[in-house]
Amino acid sequence: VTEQFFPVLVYRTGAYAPNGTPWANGYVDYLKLVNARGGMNGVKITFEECETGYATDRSVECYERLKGKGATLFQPLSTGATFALTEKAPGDKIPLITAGYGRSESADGGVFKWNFPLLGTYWVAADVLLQHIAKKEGGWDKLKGKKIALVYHDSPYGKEPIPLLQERAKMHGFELQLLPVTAPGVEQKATWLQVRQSKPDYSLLWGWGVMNSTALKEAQATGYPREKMYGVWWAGAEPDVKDVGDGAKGYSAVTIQHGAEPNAKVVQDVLKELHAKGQGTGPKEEVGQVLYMRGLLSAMLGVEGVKRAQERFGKGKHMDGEQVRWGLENLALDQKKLDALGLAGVMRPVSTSCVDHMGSSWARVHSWDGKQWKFSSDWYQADDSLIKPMVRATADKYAADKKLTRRTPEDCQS
Amino acid sequence: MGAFLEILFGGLMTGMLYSLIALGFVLIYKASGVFNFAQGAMVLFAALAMARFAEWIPGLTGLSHPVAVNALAFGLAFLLMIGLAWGIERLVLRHLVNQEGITLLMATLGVTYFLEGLGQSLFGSDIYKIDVGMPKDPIFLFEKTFEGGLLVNKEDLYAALIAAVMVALLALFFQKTATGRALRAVADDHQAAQSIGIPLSTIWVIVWSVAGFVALVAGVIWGSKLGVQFSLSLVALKALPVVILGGLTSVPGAIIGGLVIGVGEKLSEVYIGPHLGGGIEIWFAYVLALLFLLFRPQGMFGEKIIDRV
Amino acid sequence: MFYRENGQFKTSYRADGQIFPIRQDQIAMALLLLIALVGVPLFASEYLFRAILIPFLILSLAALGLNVLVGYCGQISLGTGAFMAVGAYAAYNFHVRIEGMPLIASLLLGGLCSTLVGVLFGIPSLRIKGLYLAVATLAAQFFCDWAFLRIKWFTNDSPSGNVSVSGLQLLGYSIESPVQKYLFCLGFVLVFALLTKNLVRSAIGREWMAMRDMDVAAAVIGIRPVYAKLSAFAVSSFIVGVAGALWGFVHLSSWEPAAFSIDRSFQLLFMVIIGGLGSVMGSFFGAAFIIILPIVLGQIPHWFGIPMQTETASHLEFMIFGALIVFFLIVEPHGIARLWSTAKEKLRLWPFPH
Amino acid sequence: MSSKKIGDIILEVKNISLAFGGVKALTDISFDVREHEIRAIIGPNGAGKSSMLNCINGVYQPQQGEITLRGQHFKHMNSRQVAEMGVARTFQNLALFKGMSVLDNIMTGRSLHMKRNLLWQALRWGPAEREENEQREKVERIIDFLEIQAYRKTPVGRLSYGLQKRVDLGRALAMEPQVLLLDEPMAGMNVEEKQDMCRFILDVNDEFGCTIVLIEHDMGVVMDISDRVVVLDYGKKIGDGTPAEVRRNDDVISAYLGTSH
Amino acid sequence: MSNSDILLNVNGIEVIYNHVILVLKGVSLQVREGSVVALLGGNGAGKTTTLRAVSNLLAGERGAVTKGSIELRGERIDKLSTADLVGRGVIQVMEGRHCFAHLSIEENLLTGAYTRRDGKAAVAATLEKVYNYFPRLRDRRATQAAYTSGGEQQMCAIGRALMAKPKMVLLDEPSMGLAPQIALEVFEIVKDLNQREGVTFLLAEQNTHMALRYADYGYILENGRVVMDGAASLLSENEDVKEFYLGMGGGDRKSFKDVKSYKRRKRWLA
Ligand SMILES: Nc1ncnc2c1ncn2[C@@H]1O[C@H](COP(=O)(O)OP(=O)(O)OP(=O)(O)O)[C@@H](O)[C@H]1O
Ligand SMILES: Nc1ncnc2c1ncn2[C@@H]1O[C@H](COP(=O)(O)OP(=O)(O)OP(=O)(O)O)[C@@H](O)[C@H]1O
Ligand SMILES: [Mg+2]
Ligand SMILES: [Mg+2]
Repeated sequence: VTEQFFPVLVYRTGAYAPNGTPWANGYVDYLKLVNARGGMNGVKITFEECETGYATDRSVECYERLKGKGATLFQPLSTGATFALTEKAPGDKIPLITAGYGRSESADGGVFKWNFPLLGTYWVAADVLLQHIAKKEGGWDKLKGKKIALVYHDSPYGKEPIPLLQERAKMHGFELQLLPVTAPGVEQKATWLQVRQSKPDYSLLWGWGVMNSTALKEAQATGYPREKMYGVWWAGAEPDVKDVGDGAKGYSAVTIQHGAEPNAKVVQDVLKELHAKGQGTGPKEEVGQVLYMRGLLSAMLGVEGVKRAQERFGKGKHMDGEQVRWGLENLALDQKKLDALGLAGVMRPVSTSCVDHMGSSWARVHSWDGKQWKFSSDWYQADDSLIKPMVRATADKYAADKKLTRRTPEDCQS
Repeated sequence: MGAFLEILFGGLMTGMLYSLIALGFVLIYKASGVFNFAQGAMVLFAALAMARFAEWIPGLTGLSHPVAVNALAFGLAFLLMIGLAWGIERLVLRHLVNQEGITLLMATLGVTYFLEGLGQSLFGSDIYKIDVGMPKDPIFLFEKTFEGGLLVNKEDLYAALIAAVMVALLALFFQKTATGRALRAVADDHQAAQSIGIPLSTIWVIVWSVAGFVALVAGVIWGSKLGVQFSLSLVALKALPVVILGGLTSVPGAIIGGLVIGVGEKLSEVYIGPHLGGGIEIWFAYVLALLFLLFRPQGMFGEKIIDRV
Repeated sequence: MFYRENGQFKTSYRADGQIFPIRQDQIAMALLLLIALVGVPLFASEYLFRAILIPFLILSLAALGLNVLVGYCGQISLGTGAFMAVGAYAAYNFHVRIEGMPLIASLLLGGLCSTLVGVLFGIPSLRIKGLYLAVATLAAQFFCDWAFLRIKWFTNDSPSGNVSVSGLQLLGYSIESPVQKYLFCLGFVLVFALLTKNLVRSAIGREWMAMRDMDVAAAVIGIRPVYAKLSAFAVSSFIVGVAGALWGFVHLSSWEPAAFSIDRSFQLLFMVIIGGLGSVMGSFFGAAFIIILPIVLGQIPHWFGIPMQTETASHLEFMIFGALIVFFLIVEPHGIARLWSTAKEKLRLWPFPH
Repeated sequence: MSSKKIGDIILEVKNISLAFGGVKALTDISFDVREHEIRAIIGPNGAGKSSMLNCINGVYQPQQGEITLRGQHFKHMNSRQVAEMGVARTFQNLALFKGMSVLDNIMTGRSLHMKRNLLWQALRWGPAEREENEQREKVERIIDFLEIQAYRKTPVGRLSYGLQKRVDLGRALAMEPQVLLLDEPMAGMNVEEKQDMCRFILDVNDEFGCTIVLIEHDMGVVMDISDRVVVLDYGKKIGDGTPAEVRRNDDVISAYLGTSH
Repeated sequence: MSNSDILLNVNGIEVIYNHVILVLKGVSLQVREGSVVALLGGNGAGKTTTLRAVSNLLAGERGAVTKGSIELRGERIDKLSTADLVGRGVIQVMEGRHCFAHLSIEENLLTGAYTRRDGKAAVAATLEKVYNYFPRLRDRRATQAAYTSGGEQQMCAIGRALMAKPKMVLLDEPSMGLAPQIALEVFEIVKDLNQREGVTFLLAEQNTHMALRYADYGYILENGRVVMDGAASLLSENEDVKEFYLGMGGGDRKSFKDVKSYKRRKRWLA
């Protein structure tokens, strides 16, 4: 049997374990599910986990080790590791999928040939959140004179949305208040006292791990209404609100398309075909939760990339890194395919191209009702006319720094 | 004015919580000359134990009254911490008598790793909840005087109170009791203490148990604030400037240091932070401590560092 | 039997002052060098280079630098990560802002900037001692972390604080492949190890150790505390800074301040203590222990085909790692280097026990 | 004894007072030391003898008084200046560099004489190496002199107390001092070892022309080898003169010597 | 010597430091209940090591007893902790003072009574006794030990051990750094305690004159071996001892001024 190796970089221990674990479980379950159904056109998936502890250097070590075992795509699940691997991937000819994280400008496939921030970047997240707020207020023009605070993880991750928010602030005349929180974010009293003092109309939460729940608790403790708080999709999952309980009621976060999806077909399949047979990863209750779904979808994207490549280079064959890249670059997950994958209602179609490595910029907002996450908005699409030029400008700067040239149309065919 | 008072008060409360963790450091340092880097891990370990025991007890014993469950969980967690103290003495400290401070410090780092691994594998690495019924919502005082009232957090208030009581008790213990004196002797010179018949083993088990108790209390308080998960062990980093500002050997120093650092970092973040781009509180606390040390190298109440020929 | 210095008489102080006075040691060292310079490049795999050897070399260099400060001069520092960061970001700025700046010059200038910062943060050491100083150096750590995130100029206006370099060249040769990178780092490590060894066995090294062991007595025999301490800070942070620059340029290529976080500082302190304070060799032992051990521990279940969950494996790894640290300290509180020399002493007496 | 030429005053202590909080360690002490002389300081425990040396040495700053060293007046000196002026000392409570070998310990004594800068030392080549070897030679002579060749490379922490005292002396000698301050160099030695030590001291005194200030509790030694003796008690000077004079002094007898001598 | 009254019996012990440095090469000695035994020998002979071996303080120095046995009243004590030994009445005064630097003199003395269970009043009485032995300590009672003079620290260390009301004291160089009358005083205390309270002493001493004057029995240690032993009175008559330990070769005491430069140390063993 032909096999294709999937490396799995995870963090199941350490400060970010509560968030990393469900993602990893979803990811692995999906790979198992594909295998249980006969693999990718007959190609069996083998996989190996490597614990990174969310540390960049351990991620690099994992990358090198698993690369040696024949990895043809990586999903680092950490912004720091993404930055480091972005430099290594081109040399190794291995694509990186960073679904919902990583550098926003890497959506520009003309410069970032090997990066795939599929489904959305932080600029998409920020834009959708502002759209949602504007809609609540009754239009963009109502934002004028308003004040929006960004409480963010003081790291490249947390700073990613700032350029877009600043751009929007200029356009619509609202005031942006930046409140960095030193990682890991266990102490935020000063931040929230500042919020209480400046009384922003909304505050955006760009945190990860313990920072999220701490922010919610401090908001409660300083009486800031959770209804006015909006998180990024890494601040909108069960671990972030679980131990806050009622205190988080009313809090909302943008989703990267999917939310908690207990009823999705794929979730039922996982339960039926894996967990019922005792082959599932992690606890049953977790299947279908937000981060679990994120992991599952991330795995799905990788698998679909390989399958797409097989369509061109030969079904039932092992694909190398270069071929997988082509597959990811030519993803065409239309509604029919999604339905077949059991993802009806979970996500919208995705199609990528040589220049667009993101493939989709749709998102929704969901809110915590004290017990579970529920969608509270319709679909939004990020404003391409705003984001595209920013992506291009930033990518060009990167290319200039690195003395890279944009990919030519011929290169796009490869 | 109202805002300033709020921040001041918030700083004091946070400071009290720092003191609680700092206290663990001081205790062990004072009694054995070991700078115990495992304090953070002990806080995590204790909190994990408490949270998980509280979760398991209803299922195992049928007990359901929250007070009873919490009390039992607390008791069990304390027993566990005593066991831990005993184990550390047996397996680590006993073999490192009379070694230099830095070696001992390193050993506690080894213990840190061990505890982090053990804690997570026994109790899991998810996020858990400690609910000892601390109120989460704020109260507002002097609503007449200040616009919007003066926000005070009840949870913090209780926590600070508990911390203050603990600290006071321990300070008393160290002050004049014979055991307190013996502990200080051990810190000065392991060998000499041995030579006059102070049983290091016993002393260390006692001290580490007390430190375990302090860690447990800190773990419960911080855990009910933050949720119990790995990051709890990083709270210890916030306590380090407190320890050196107050003086490594001083129990009251841990309180005063905590209050100063708490207030200092909150005020700086709110009033200076915005001009520098924010996020300055962590280094500000350390710089504050550093500047203070330039004037008093042993911290506020620390014992004078003796160098004499 | 084989390891004796009998019959090897030193006829001059010069001969006695060699780094390896015993012939067997000289031969062993020569062999080791030969392996490192020729054998390894021929046979090592890419994984070995990129994931183990290069990080090992660079962190040994950093540990060496830290050892000068902690091991030789007795000033405990928890700000090493910061000095590495200064070296890395400074070198980055020289590299991107000055057209045609040679790579080595950027790296060394990065080291020099780190020296300046090191000396600045070393000034408190004239008053503050021991653990108090250790914690005070955290001020440097957190301040630098913050500064590199906040002050855009340092990161050449990269909004996220992340910077990257590529296309490294040395005298027209590009340094891209793992072997090239390895040899490049090895070159730095060898040169710096030699220079450091020379320093620590010269007058200045003795002054550092004197300050460490008994500062009042040192002053009485005419050693200036200011000079001794600050020079240790300078030399140490220079080496650490260069190591930081290498870490950024050669190992990561792209980094954010978190690459030089407090965890790095602790890691390096581990290395020097486990390896052996006040021993050049110890820095290497320590780095090897701290870098390789966790990787090996993580791999053991795989090797033996024991099915184990990642989670369990890494918890076990933590526990074993912690236990081993304690174990080594109990066996020899002065680190692996001392263990090594005790073993050699025993070997000399062999086959007699004493 | 007659071969020795006692010269002019080299060190003069005038009206020194030193107090720690309420404790008066020294009150208005004055005495002088002549070149080539062996000057002993004696007195009961806690009389202030070591404190006196610490003042001369710049370790303590006396509140009052003045010290004149080779014609230069000082109110406050730092240890480095004192060392540069050729004053070396040993310590009562061993103050060796524990982590270093015997050889290195004694080599530190030469640091004032080593001039090559840091870069040269890092390269350890040419002049730097030559300098190192020259100094090494001098140190080896001291090691021979003190008969501690066998321990050359042993870390001093491993030596017995008495040997450590010898290394301490060696380190001071390595400074090639003009004035050597010895704080109980013979404590913890038996008679034979004391004889050796006396021999070292006398040799240094004779051959190197070193002036010696000696604190010692063994009256036999003090009476035999010193030229003049200062007696302190409770921080005050109660006697000063040749051994014979001091031995007859009533105050000294009651405060220190007791009747047995 | 009848076996019954042997308090301490050291039987052919070897001690190794750091796994490689062999220091004691088979030392045997006996101390009878109620006697004062002197342990003599030059620098580095192994006196301190012997005492450490008895009181089990070697571990902290990375040393270990590898051969032989040590018995206290017939009971093997190799495995007991120092604290256990103090519980059995054996206490050591360490060489180099080792006072608790941050504690005041009085606190230092009081920690000495840590093991006592006979009440505050009794401890206070002993404290008074120690202050009477060493009036100088009374003056300094409130000073932190680190800031007292060398001799004061020595008194403090001795006094601290006496506070435990020991049955046997291992004294390591008690007279070091003490002014002559105080040193004499210390030996008088030894005699006093020995005669009136029956306390047994094993003392390592460099001041051979005094040691032999006050001791009943003596052992001479060279290079880690016992090279001579005998009743104190006999030892002090021995010619070799006279020459090497009492500085009275050929009868008279020699002046330190006349030590000859060629004089070399003679050893019994190489
Ligand atoms: N740094 C200090 N702080 C406080 N008191 C001190 C200090 N140094 C010395 N003293 C006090 O000064 C007095 C004299 O001490 P010093 O060490 O000079 O005595 P000494 O004559 O050398 O005695 P010994 O013969 O016992 O060594 C002592 O009582 C001591 O307590
Ligand atoms: N911790 C140690 N490590 C290694 N060697 C040691 C250690 N302590 C002592 N020694 C060695 O053991 C030998 C005996 O030392 P010991 O201290 O017992 O001598 P001593 O008879 O007490 O001498 P002194 O009269 O000088 O105190 C010495 O050669 C010394 O170098
Ligand atoms: Mg003195
Ligand atoms: Mg001794």
